[in-house]
Amino acid sequence: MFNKMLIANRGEIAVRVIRACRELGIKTVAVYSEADREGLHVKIADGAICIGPARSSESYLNISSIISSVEVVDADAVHPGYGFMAESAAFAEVCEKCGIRFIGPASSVIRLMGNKIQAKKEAEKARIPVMPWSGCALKDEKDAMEVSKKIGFPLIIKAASGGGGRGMKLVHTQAALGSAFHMAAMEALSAFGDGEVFMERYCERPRHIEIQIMADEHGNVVHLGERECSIQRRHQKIVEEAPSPAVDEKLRHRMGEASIRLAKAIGYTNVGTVEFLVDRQKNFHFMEMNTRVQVEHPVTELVTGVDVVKEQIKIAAGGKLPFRQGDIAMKGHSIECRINAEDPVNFIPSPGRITELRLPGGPGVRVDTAIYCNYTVPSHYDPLLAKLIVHAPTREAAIKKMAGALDEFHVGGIKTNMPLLREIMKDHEFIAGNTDIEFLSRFS
Amino acid sequence: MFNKMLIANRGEIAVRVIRACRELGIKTVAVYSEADREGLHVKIADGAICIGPARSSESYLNISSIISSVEVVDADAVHPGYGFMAESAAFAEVCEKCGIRFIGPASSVIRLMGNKIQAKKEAEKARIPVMPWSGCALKDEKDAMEVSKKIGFPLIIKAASGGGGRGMKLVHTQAALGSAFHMAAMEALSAFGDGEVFMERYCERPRHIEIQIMADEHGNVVHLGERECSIQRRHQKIVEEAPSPAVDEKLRHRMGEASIRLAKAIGYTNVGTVEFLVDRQKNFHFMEMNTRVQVEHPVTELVTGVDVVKEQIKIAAGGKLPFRQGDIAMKGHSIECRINAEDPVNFIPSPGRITELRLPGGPGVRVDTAIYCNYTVPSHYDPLLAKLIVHAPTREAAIKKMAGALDEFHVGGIKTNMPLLREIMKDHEFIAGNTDIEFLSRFS
Amino acid sequence: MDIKDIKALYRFLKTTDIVEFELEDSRGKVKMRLLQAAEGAPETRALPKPSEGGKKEETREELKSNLKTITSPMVGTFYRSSAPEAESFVEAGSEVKTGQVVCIIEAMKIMNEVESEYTGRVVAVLVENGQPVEYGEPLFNIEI
Amino acid sequence: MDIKDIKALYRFLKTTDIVEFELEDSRGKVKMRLLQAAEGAPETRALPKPSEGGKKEETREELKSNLKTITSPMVGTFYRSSAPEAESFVEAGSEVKTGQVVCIIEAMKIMNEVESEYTGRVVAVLVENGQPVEYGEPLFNIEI
Repeated sequence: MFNKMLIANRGEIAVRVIRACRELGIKTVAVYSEADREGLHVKIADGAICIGPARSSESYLNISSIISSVEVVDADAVHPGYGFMAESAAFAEVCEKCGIRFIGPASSVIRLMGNKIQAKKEAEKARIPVMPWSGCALKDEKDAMEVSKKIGFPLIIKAASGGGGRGMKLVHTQAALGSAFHMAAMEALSAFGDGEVFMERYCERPRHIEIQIMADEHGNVVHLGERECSIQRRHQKIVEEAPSPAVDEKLRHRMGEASIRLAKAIGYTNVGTVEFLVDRQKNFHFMEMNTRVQVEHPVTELVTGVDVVKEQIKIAAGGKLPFRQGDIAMKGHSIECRINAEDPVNFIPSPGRITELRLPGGPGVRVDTAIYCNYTVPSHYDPLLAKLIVHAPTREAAIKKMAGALDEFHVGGIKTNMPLLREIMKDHEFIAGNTDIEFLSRFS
Repeated sequence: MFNKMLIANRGEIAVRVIRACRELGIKTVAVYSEADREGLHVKIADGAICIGPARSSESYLNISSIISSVEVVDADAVHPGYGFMAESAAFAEVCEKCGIRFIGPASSVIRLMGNKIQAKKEAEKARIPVMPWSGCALKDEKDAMEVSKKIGFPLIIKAASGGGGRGMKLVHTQAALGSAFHMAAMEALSAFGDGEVFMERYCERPRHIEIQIMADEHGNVVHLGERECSIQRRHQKIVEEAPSPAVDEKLRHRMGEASIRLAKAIGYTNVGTVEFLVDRQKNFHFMEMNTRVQVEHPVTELVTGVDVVKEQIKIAAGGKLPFRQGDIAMKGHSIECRINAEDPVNFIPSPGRITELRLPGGPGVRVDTAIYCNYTVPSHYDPLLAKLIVHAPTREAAIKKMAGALDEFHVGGIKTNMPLLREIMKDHEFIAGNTDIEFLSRFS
Repeated sequence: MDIKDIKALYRFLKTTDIVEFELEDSRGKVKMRLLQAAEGAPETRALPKPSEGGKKEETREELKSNLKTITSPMVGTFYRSSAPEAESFVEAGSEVKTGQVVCIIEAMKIMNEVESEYTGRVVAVLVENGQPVEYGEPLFNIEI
Repeated sequence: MDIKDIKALYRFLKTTDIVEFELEDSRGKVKMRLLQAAEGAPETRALPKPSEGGKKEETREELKSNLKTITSPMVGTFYRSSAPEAESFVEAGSEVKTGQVVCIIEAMKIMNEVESEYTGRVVAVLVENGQPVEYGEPLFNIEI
């Protein structure tokens, strides 16, 4: 096992990783920007090091600063959390070269899955359904026109180096295709430094359902069932649950097997998530693979009883998975709400000082957070304040528990999206399990 | 099911009951003394009513005030929590007469088990081992002398109406017996209004192990396994766990069966706890029965997955137990620490304003509390601030998780016993599971 | 006079409508001008706040020292007269004497007479007949 | 009444809506008029504290306006000279000029020269040779 871990992240995920390390007997060093001096991760880690000013590009995204910190504090491993460095093949590669264990898959695998064209090709090779698509990057507008005839409308143009929904263009008619292609390519170039785009058939009102996989370095790959993540705003998930109300044992098995096939085909190790779009006929289509721990991993933890982050670290240390597929069962129902510092109506971020705080608790209630009373939420980073996660025997009971926990949760001094989350818990369509990725845009 | 529940308690147990009611769709009304205006139970209940001044005897122990509140708010049930009215046969009886459902067993059963002489007789009738004892109340000093010859020294004199360790006298020699008898009788009279005392053989360095039982009104009685509660200071438990490191499947079965026999023999309904002393040869001896929910019920909830408070309310509403003995299994290990507002060395209570608060969280960590940042802990009531409860696959992992959670738990402005709790988690004897009720007095 | 005294003084001022203040005593002299008088609920108010759930309101009039409040000594139902058809014990404007019965609180089927603690004039009856009251709930304002 | 008292007083006033203030006591007399009252005026507002975990201390001396601090521009290892046997770039007492190299921070095997931002005299070397430093860690005090 590792001796000392540098946690190359901030906020609740840094806290989550520190907790896992502590239970594994690994010493922890937090890194922080000047804006995060009062961060909870700084307070609870065994050590802490300031790595730069508030701007992420000069601190949490500064490879040199982080690698230098690892060397200075003599850590033997680095956990990237999610976001920031978590899917940076460049960072993982530097770690490999410096003999630092990066908690994640090999840099080559991160790079492969980071390119959405390559990822789709790998999925096809592994006999996983994908939406009809261009099969490679679009060469020019003429190429786009040709391919669109084959695919049909509506279709969507995506950046090869994109992800998380950025730089996508939905196209309904051939007339709109030309300018959409050029805009997408331009946006992709400016946002990701890579102008390659591809095209695929647009799946209307699908569910976003993803499979958690775990792969050790001894060839064992297991899936931990699905997470339903359809409730999104601009591709940002805000409510997640496990299991999905749309997935039965048979579909779970098929999606799980497909995910394992992909993981094996690309030599995947560590934890990862295969994201699918599931249409109303319950056909699933590969979307992309996230080569890191997800924000919403707790719902999987609560229904399977597996500590995803601890297992992730154990895998990176060369451990064998302590369970086989047959040992994994989903028990009860879990829901997570992401509580953000933002206006619940117009979604404008609301950083500032938390003057009052009452966290919910009691049976079946878990809070993953890095906030505390009198903490000032900095304006430089994402607005996630806390993940509120509940576990109950049934979906109905879990919704009731979440509604109650949200009512108890009180944050004073800044605005949060809790009013919206409370409304969702009361919504008939949500209660009936009738959600898709357009749920929130229909929501008044 | 009930329509509206009056919660005749305060602090974390009032909050716990409100949460259970909310999930069951029962409206809640909190009661509060003038010192508890800012209590969390007042904030989260659907309604609240002030029942008197700070002194418990004029508020939380004021039967007339509570019954009147039930009538005024038109509640159909009252939950007594633990302490205060929870074991008051008189209160339960008034409820019965007024047609208010008291969440607990019949007043006659509370009265029967409230008398420790009667309780022991019932246990003997149910063929449950008891320590050699006087068999009835001691008539006078001469009677005490006679009985002591039969029982042998050391022995202990206890009040018939006592409980929770108050008014007990340990006697090592015949010479000391006379005055001990008179003192015990006098103390019993002044503390409980009943001078009856009895005598039993003193069990040296036993473990305190208790069995949680649940009995519905249809004759079904199930036990939920044991709790190990040996770590006590002056008979106040501060660390509890389930399962007990001293109990194997066979002993659990025997103690469980004994507890069920007693419950059936006395016509017990609702949740209850049968307390045993277990000696070093693993012989168990009936001590007393608590006819209410226990402070430490969460450890049972976490290992069995049963929501004890919700089931308690469902039983009182006439529901049938939704499980049989064979459905109950203890999974993993759970530990609870009671965090008190007191000096960790001299145990002097430390009420006052909480100026800083950081609660632990993450997987397997549960916090049951009624405190929040800027809350002022009143000086009038017991010093319990929070129950920190963890659940992990093994006892070793649970201890590590608890140690980490205690390290994260930060309360500013008042003193707490957390330094002591942190020491206990590091203690070799504790880690080895070698505890008995004198553990803490040996602890330096 | 140190900063602690000044802070305490300020906290007090913020519970009042004082906007200018001057003090001179053995320890020295202090003078302040405040931008705003306290609104209903100044942040630093030291008096206990009514709970969100409770019905009790701070009676501003208490600040006038000649205005007193009779509060309910118990939880129960408030009655202004001894029987439905009977006359009210007191009305707004009535003169009352210490020890005079002003209302009845019914608790557990028992009618409890509430006596005035003051001699003076009833200026307001704060609860309607037949309404539930909690412990400490203001019932009458009395001008003494 | 010294500058510390006055600062404390001013800090307090900036948490309130007091706009004019006068104090006279055994130590003397002070009078202030503030241009603006604090917004929201939270009495308990705290200035940003240095973290428990970090090493950086508020350098009191910064208050003296002629004392400046050179901080580390990156995480790395602090070296006072270009090679183990070489002389230190600067010592306490050395005169330095803006742009003059004062130390090296090694990060990822690269030696990064740190230049003085000030012209003045080194009054203290705050880190020992070969020690790790974090971003923003004070390295030298310079009197200008």
